[in-house]
Amino acid sequence: MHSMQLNGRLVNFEAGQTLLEVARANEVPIPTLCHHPGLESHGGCRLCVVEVTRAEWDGWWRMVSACEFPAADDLIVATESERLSRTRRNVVDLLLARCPETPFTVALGRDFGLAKSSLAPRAEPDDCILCGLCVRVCAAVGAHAIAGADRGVHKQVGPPYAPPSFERPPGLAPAGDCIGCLCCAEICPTGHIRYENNAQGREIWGRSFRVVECASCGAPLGTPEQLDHFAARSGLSRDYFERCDACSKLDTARAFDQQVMGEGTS
Amino acid sequence: MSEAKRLFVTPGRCIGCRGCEIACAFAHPVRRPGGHRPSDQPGKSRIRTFPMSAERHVPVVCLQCEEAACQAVCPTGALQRNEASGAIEVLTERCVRCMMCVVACPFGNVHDEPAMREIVKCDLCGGDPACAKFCPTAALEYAVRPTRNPPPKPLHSVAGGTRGQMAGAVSTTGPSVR
Amino acid sequence: MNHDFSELEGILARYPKAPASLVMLLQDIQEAYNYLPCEALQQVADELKVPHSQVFSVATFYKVFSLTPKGRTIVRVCKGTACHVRGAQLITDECERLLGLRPGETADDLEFTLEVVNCVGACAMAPVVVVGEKYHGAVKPNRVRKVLGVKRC
Amino acid sequence: MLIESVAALRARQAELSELWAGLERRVLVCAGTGCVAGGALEVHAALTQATEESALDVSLELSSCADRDGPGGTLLVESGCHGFCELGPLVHILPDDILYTRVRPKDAAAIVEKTLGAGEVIDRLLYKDPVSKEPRQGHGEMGFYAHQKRVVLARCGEVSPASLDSYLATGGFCALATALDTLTPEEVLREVEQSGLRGRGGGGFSTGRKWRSALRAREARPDSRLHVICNGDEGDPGAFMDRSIMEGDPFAVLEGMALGAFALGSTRGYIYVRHEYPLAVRRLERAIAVLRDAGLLGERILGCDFSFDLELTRGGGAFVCGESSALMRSIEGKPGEPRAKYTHSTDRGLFDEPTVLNNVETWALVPYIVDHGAAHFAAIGTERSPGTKAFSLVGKVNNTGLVEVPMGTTLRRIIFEIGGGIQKGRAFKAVQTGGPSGGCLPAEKLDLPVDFDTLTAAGSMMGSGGMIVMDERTCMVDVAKYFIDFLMGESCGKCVPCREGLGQLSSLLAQVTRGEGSESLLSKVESLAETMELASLCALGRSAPNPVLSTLAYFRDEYLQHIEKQRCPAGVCKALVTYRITEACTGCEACRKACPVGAITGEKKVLHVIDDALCTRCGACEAVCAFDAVLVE
Repeated sequence: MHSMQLNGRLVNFEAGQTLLEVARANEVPIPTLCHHPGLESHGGCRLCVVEVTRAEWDGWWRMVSACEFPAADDLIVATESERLSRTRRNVVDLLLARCPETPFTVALGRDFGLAKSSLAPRAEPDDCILCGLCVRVCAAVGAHAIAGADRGVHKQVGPPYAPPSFERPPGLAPAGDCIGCLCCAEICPTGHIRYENNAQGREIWGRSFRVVECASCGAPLGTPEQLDHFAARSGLSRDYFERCDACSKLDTARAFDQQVMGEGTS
Repeated sequence: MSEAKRLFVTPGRCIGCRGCEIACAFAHPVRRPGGHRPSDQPGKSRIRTFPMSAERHVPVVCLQCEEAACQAVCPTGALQRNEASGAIEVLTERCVRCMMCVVACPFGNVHDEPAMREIVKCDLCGGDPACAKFCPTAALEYAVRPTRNPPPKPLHSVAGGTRGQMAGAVSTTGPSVR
Repeated sequence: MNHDFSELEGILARYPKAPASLVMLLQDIQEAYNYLPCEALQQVADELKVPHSQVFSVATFYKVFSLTPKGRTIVRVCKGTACHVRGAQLITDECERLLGLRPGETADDLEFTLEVVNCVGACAMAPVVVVGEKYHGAVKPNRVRKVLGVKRC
Repeated sequence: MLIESVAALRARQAELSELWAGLERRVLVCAGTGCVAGGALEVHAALTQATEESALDVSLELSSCADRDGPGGTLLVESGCHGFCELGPLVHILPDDILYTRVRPKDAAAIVEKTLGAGEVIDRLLYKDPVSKEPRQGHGEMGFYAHQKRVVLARCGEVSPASLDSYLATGGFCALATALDTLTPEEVLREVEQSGLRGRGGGGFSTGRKWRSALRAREARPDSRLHVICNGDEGDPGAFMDRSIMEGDPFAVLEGMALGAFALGSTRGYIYVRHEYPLAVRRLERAIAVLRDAGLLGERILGCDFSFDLELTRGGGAFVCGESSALMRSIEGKPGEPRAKYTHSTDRGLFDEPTVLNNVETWALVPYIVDHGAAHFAAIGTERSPGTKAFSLVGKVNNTGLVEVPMGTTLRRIIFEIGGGIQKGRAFKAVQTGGPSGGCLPAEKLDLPVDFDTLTAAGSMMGSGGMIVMDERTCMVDVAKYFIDFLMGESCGKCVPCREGLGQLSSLLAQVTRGEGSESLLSKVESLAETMELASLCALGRSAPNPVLSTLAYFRDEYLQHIEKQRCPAGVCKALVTYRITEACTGCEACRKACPVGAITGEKKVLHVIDDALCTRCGACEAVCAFDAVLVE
């Protein structure tokens, strides 16, 4: 068993855990924004910064992102300090200046004692805080339909070959690799990714999708692209995905019944 | 492993009272998105009994397959087996609701719960399944081995053979007889 | 935009069909076509088996790439530190004024593209303007017209 | 030509060294980027033609000198950068040590006839001392060269970078030969460790330690490969040492990498060069091809049990790719976004395998160290920063160019003795070192010895070696804003403090340059700078506030003058200056003709007037005025 110091307390951890995981396991809160336990760590928001040092570092310390820093034996970690509060508040201040009207950042600002940003608001704000959750979830699902484009202050997220960077050639479908699973929109903390989802179909990233219905009960299942992708990814036959979970359950019941009946007669 | 408890289903004993469904729903109350405390409102039942005729009823609940399709397709590792109870549980904080597990389960035992924005499935109530407790006829039994005669067939062996055309395609599934 | 993509095959053949070839391939395509045609990007993505989104990401991340055609003559004003302290801003302003272009813009007739670039490594001759392939050192505002070879507009 | 064994290599080296020593004269036309821009290739062509028309015994290649009956003759070649770029194109004639500056093709005939033919020196082509205006014949008489110690630049400007023969004749590949037939990999590694060599790319991390940890990581993962990478993405604006080395002595870089690969058991190398250096790319590609043909790269080098090959990758124009994890991403075909270096790239670098990344100058020093021994190298420079360091000395100094000095040389010596002082006799104000990650040091720091630790302690850093000199006409607020704007364009945009913080710093500094704001604005700047330094993901963001913090520390008064008095003391910030013509005007009309917007009126021999409403503050009038009559205030 490994152990390290967390806010002056000796805690155990398992090899491969990050500081954030160790802190959460010990009910020490650390604020996060771009972190999702199911996705690869990104380290972009810097809200989860903590201070680490070691006895042999002779007073030297560094600020690291807890979501990425690997826990290590004899590490001394502090999750709260005046410096950390100031740093986190400045990070939130910067995000609030980026998205001054977005309810999510406004609420975040309030949590950190900021009624409004002390900095100049972005000239043409949108709701994107560039946390990268959408890109990572899309990659995890295996669609790789969206990614970051451009860089620095101009960085944005979206499907390829999309305006405003340049004119998409006519005839080229928007968001070609998107499967319409809506995971990106679901995970987006600020609601920046707009979509429509109803019985008639789905719309996201400027692209419209049909919705496949359950072959027996008509319940909406997902887009054909989504089901194709699931079939390819799981190696299962595509037919398999034509029924909803409720109808599959009924099928299972029927199959059991016949099995039991069959045994009864034999 | 031979001494681990499992959920046995004996359709022949089911009388279709649907007590299991109610027990399940109350054992898994609704958690509002973002809310940490469960509400009083019953949630979606993960077990369902289907009437096949006036006399015959079949309860269907997750088999906790040994090589589970739902777990295999999950892109974020959100489905993990609880080694203590043997149940495959949804680690909600890791889940991105991509629905792959819902469609991948050949038996229809993984569900989306839009009200809770969560994926739900049978978790054996952490090792003390409410459905079995409330079953008046022992059609559902949580035990090391079935307790009554005639000994019912474990569900697992039944499942393997029935939806064979599907199970065959699911190389990762194939529930096996223990 | 219609394009002759016959050259593309040859370029694709230069490198192994692996994701690591991506940046090099795009460099060569940029050189051949003076920009990265969308059709070429798609073909590269398919050939290298790299997601289209990643190809687009790379194509927009690196400044050497352009998704729109560049001018026949690219005017690059160096904004290295040495050039800056020796008045590169004045030179940039003058280029903007004479060409009627902001940095990064291309003239409608595709004659010129004006770029302000990071250090070209010719710091000793600062300030430097590179017109096409030709380096001009110690440029003064009143010499910009001559360096660019444009008439009064 | 394939060299099949170490013995064959040594024989060839001996043969070529003899030829080299027997040369009567060498004429070196500088073909660095600076001189080529000035027309050096035309000068070389003209000299070639002129020698062909003369009766002189001139060869264009070292090997062709062997065809004659006896040794001797003159070798005329294009060489790498001589360093004194400002006065290019340069032609250096050895062993006479005659340096001709600003040579034009039309001068070729005279050089061949008078100097090569009759041994006369052509005075008008010589360098004139900026103070005494006396002509100086060659390096020996010039402060610029006399105070330097050239180790890594030793061959730059001395040999043809295209010629493997010249490299071999001047001791090239001796180190690799020694390594292959007498040393073990461990001995090579120990030599590098003991030399105390620290990375020349900026961080100053111990090269030996880096190599050792990569080797350990590889041993811990026997199935992994170890990669060696040369970082030639010299992105610091105002720095061109690495460009000059890659262009002037490409074989040394490649030999250094081969030695590193030998020490580390690597078979695969990558050299990442920014695409803005087309000449460096061409010369390295050529050098790689030549070495493959010679059997010095590829399978079983020199017939030994050592295989190593490398490939050249062109960077795509992203400063952040100088950061090692971003550079590796770029080689992998991804956007150059850094990742947190909580796991070192020596453990998990390129393709997630152990990787050693050093910059051009570091690799190029390795053959020297193996050749001369660790002790020899460690004796140069200071105890904690051994060796020499190449700098690009630019900005408002008289002698700008590439210089190399032992570590520990003072800034004053570099700027005033080698650099010849400040242009136009103006006052020194600051020197900027370390590029956008470094800082500006004021006059009172001029006596600091230049080494890794001293510069860092003073609030700047060594960086890769850019040294930009500023005078009283440089505005420090403007310089700080310049660096912030530079970095704003180069930030990858992944983390919040860097991406958003740079944008905010830029707009705050813009306010200062317009004379807006108050002291509270400066404390906001400092608070943001602290957050960026502490919380940014990579070194780019963490060091980004340095130029602001160092100018605030040493030149705070200049910031306050902008804010409180709406005054730019250096006369740079356009919103705060006006141009006026004083009584000293003679009415020569030079400024009127120079003004690009027609804002100056005045008859011949009558005092001219600037219309402030039209004036764009471009400075053209001041630049052309011979009477110092244009006042900026």
